[in-house]
Parts: sequence; C-alpha cells; structure tokens
Amino acid sequence: MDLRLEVSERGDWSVIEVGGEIDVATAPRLREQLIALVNDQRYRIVVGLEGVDFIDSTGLGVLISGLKRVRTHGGSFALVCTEPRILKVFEITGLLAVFNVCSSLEEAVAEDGGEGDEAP
Amino acid sequence: MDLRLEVSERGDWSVIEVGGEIDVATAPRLREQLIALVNDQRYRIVVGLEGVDFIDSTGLGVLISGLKRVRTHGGSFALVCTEPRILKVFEITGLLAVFNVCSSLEEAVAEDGGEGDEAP
Amino acid sequence: MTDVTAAAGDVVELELPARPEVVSVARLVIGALVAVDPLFDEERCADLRLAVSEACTNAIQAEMVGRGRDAVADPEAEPIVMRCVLADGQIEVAITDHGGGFDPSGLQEHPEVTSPDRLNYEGGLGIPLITMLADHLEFLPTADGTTVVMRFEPRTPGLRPIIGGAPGSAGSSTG
Amino acid sequence: MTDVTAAAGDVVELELPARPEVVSVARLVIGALVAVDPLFDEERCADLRLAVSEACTNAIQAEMVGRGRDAVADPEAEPIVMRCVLADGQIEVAITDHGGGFDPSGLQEHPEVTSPDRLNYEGGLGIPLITMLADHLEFLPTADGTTVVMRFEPRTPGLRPIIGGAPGSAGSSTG
Ligand SMILES: Nc1ncnc2c1ncn2[C@@H]1O[C@H](COP(=O)(O)OP(=O)(O)O)[C@@H](O)[C@H]1O
Ligand SMILES: Nc1ncnc2c1ncn2[C@@H]1O[C@H](COP(=O)(O)OP(=O)(O)O)[C@@H](O)[C@H]1O
Repeated sequence: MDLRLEVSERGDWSVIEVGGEIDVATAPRLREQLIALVNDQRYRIVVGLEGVDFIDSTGLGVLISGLKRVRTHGGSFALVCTEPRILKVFEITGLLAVFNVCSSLEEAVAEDGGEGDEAP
Repeated sequence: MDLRLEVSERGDWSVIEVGGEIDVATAPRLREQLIALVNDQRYRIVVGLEGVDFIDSTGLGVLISGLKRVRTHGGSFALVCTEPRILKVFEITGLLAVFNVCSSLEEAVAEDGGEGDEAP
Repeated sequence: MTDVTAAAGDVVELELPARPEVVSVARLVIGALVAVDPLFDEERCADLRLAVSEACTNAIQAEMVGRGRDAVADPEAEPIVMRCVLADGQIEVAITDHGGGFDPSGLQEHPEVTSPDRLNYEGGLGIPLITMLADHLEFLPTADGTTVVMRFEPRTPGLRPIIGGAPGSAGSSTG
Repeated sequence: MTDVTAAAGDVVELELPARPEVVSVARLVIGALVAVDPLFDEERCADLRLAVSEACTNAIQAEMVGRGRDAVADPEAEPIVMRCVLADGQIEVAITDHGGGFDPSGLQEHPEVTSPDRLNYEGGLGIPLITMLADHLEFLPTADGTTVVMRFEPRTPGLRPIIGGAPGSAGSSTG
C-alpha cells in the first residue's frame, strides 16, 4: 500500500524517485505521474528505483508504457537501479535489455540522449 | 520469530540487550538466559529493551519471573526502556510501578543496589 | 488511491496451525490491515497487534499438549482462525480455537500487580490486557472451544491513556 | 527454538477480499512464513513474494468489474483464498478465485521482449514470471474460477540464475 513518489528536475531531465512497493494497488499512481510529465512535454525522464523494495509485473508494465510514451516523442527514458533483488526481476523478464538501466542518477542524466535517435 | 539476545558485563551488572519481538514463541529464550545468569550467581541484571519492537504478556511474565529470581537472592533487577510503544504495555498493566524502569543503561548500573534491601 | 468506503464490510480470514511460531504472522496481518485504514493511527495499530497477539496466544495454548512452560504443539491440533471485519469505521477481530473452552468468569484472581505477592504469578496478564485495549470483548463458547470477539474503534488522541501515567508512577522502583 | 520438523504439513490459509489493496497482505504472509524456514534463503523468499503477488493480482483482476486500467473492485465479489502448505522441505501455495476461469493454453502470444513491438503490451508478464520462479505450476479450473497451484523448492545457490545475466546484457540500452 505504500508508494512514495518524488519528482524533481535535473538539467533537462525529470527525475521520479520512487520508494516502497510497486504493485497492482500502487502502480496506477506511478503511471499517472509519468503521463503527467509527458503531458507537460517532459520527454527526458529518469525513474529512480533505489528506494523500491518490491516490483511486480504491473510495475514493469507501467515502466514499459512510460518508455513507449517517451520514445513516441523522440525522448529518453532511463532507470536507476542497483539493488540485486529488483534487478533480478528485470533480468529474468529480459527487460534489462530493453531499458537503459543505470547505476546512478549521475550516469543516467549524463546520457547524451542517443536514445531519441530511434524514435519514429 | 525474531529475537536477539546479547549478554555483556558492566561492572558487577550483567546486561542482556534484547532486540526484536518478545512473544510466546521467543520469550522462552529470554527466560533461559535469565535463569542461566542467576545460576551463574549473577544477581544484578539489567534487561535492555531499547531494541524491542514488541512485547506481550508472555514477555512481561518472563521479566516478572526474572525480577522474582533476582530478588530471592537479594539482587537488583532493572529495565532500560524509553520507547513509548513498549512503555505503554508496562504502564497499562501497572508494571511500571513494579519494575525499576530506567531511561539509559548508565542510569540502571548507577543504582546503588538499594533494591536488594527488600529481598527475603 | 485508497477508497475507504470500499473497505466497508471487508473480511480477511487467516487460518494458522496452533503453534507459537505463527502468532507473529497474525500480528503482521492485523498490522497490515489496520495500517491501510486512515482512521486508525500508529498507536491504535499497536494496540490491535497486542490484543491479537494475546488472543492468539491463548487460543494456541489451549490446543497445546501439557500446560505452561512444558506445553508443546500438538501436530494433530486443529488450526486456529482469525477473522477480521472492517466495517463502519470499526475493526472486529474474532479468534476461534478448538481448545475445549473455559469459563471466563471463573478465572483465577491474581494479587494486585503492585503487591509483592504478584511476582509469584507469571501469567494472567493476557485477558486483562485485551480488556483494556478492546472497546468490546466477548468470549463465545463453541462446541469444542472458544471464539473471542474483540471490537476496536479508532481512538481520538484525547481519550487515550497517557503513556507514562500519573506523575511519579513512571520509572519509579519498588525496590 | 524453531522445530523444523514440526512444520511438516503445516497449513496457513488466508482469505482476502478481491481488492488490489490487499495483495500486499498476501506478500507479507508468505514472506513471514518462508522467513521461518531456514531452508529458504532471502532470495528465494523474494521469489515467493513475487510469484504470490502475481497470482493474487490475476485472481483479483479476474473478479473485478471491467478490464485493464479501468477495472474496479466489485463489492459483491467473492473472496480469494491463498492456502500455503509447508511440507517435505517444499512450500506449496494455492490461490483460488471465482473469476470465471480462463484457458491457460490460449493466452495471447506477445512479441519477444526485446522486439520494439513488445512496448505495445503493458501486460502479459505475470504468468511468465510465475513460470520462471516456481518449480511447479498448475492451473486447475473450478466451477466458477481457477486455482493456481505453485510449488517452490529451496534453491541451492549454484542453481540460481545469476543476477545481471550474461556479460553485456546488464545495463545495456536498446536506444
Ligand atoms: N481461548 C482459551 N481457551 C481456553 N482457555 C483459555 C482461553 N483463553 C484464556 N484461557 C484461560 O484463561 C487463563 C487466563 O488467560 P490470560 O489472562 O491470557 O493469562 P495466561 O494465558 O498468561 O494464563 C489462561 O491461563 C487459560 O486457562
Ligand atoms: N486467475 C485467472 N482468472 C482468469 N484469467 C486469468 C487468471 N490468471 C490469468 N488470467 C488471464 O491470463 C492473462 C495473462 O496473465 P498474466 O501473464 O499474469 O498477464 P496480465 O495479468 O498482465 O495480463 C490475463 O490477462 C488474464 O486474461
């Protein structure tokens, strides 16, 4: 039941720091936050998962939809995650190869936006 | 299921630092520890409850039996507890007036052992 | 996102083997349920965890083999059941055992807690604690055991017993 | 003090209203049960929490009104039940719903997770995850729903999938 979201700006990146558990009950709030940013024309988004204790497929689905929305606008989408327990969920679903998973916020916002190249 | 016990000496006091939850499943270990100290002729005992997240009547019962055992030998028995959640359990049972509840280990071991006076 | 009205009439039921090790699971469940309800604050949540722990302990002990410290879990014992109903801003918890029942009005009287004699009794604090913590308490006899029904209201801060009690009672030693 | 053999055949059953808010309670309970068993380490405990979360989510969603993001809890829905059995060093978890059932062999095929097309599908990861985490998985149709049976063995460290995966796969971007 417990999800914390903290949004800030870092250069031209928007950063959502997530804390707590991302599941079917709480993921809608993360989805709404992502949609709100894209509606504000924020197309470079980092989602910080360092404070996340749990994520399931509903949470992964929301991140996938975030990546998709941002790509549609030629933007960039990155995750920050170093916790083995959480990385494992990305790993076994194969999503480690889909997301740009960084080991720090600095690394994420240092990206030169190369991701945008591929957008339609 | 989680109880941690750490025993040390402090002058002529034996100190049991307790962590975790004291309930019907875990209290027997605390009881055994108290009995072992008394069997070793350690009659000045402080039980530190600062790391305790939960205590119920089984835990209170074990502390009562510890106090009794120590008194039988003219010794001293003190508790260290400042956490309102735990103090409340002593308070509503009336046991705050029975135990010597100190707010620090220093305060507990500074006692001059006056408690022993009353022993049979 | 939590729809409080949707919680009206919600029932959560937990069936546990009659072993001391699982009382912590009952506490976890009631704690998680109460934490979701914004009407119940952290202190009241702790009250519920304690009352549930006491009632489950009694239910389990009633089904164990032997008495007191030497009692051991009976692998053949029937499970105990905790049933929680969240409705009308109250929480009702019923705990059912198959421990043969008892007469709540015939409980052993213990000496006053402040009397030196009281030290001769380790037990007997569970039901008094439940009585103080619950807004309503009932023992219903069943065919082969007991159902303890406890009801809890969220308490307004003003009505709470003050932690630390009357001046002079906190931290005083009887020694 | 924990007698592991005493846990053989122990059953814990949890009945929950079919609302998304209670999936966390199911995770708490399985986590607490597994934590007691010294055979299951922390990583395996996390596996069980995830698999249980996925199965409960599916059970609850099957009983909700509407589909996808717009689905809402049905106050009249029947509860879902999680039944955990600890026996022979294994843990079996069965989750039963009354959501009308489905054909597990007829699930929509999704594009490969690495294909750009996959981004068009938010869902469809739950059952694949359970399949990977559980040592045994079965969907049993009931009169008005489904019972998902999952069995978990404690895994020896050597057999575990290595976190981070094959060289080069970790942290790489498709961008
Ligand atoms: N569910 C129950 N079934 C049978 N006997 C019970 C039950 N609950 C309480 N009792 C009886 O009431 C007595 C007092 O209970 P309690 O106040 O909790 O103290 P304690 O359990 O420490 O003795 C118990 O010793 C037991 O004999
Ligand atoms: N217990 C269930 N009852 C009915 N349908 C189910 C159940 N579990 C799974 N399903 C169906 O299988 C589909 C795939 O499930 P899953 O892999 O968990 O992905 P998702 O739930 O994200 O769609 C679901 O969309 C649903 O249609």
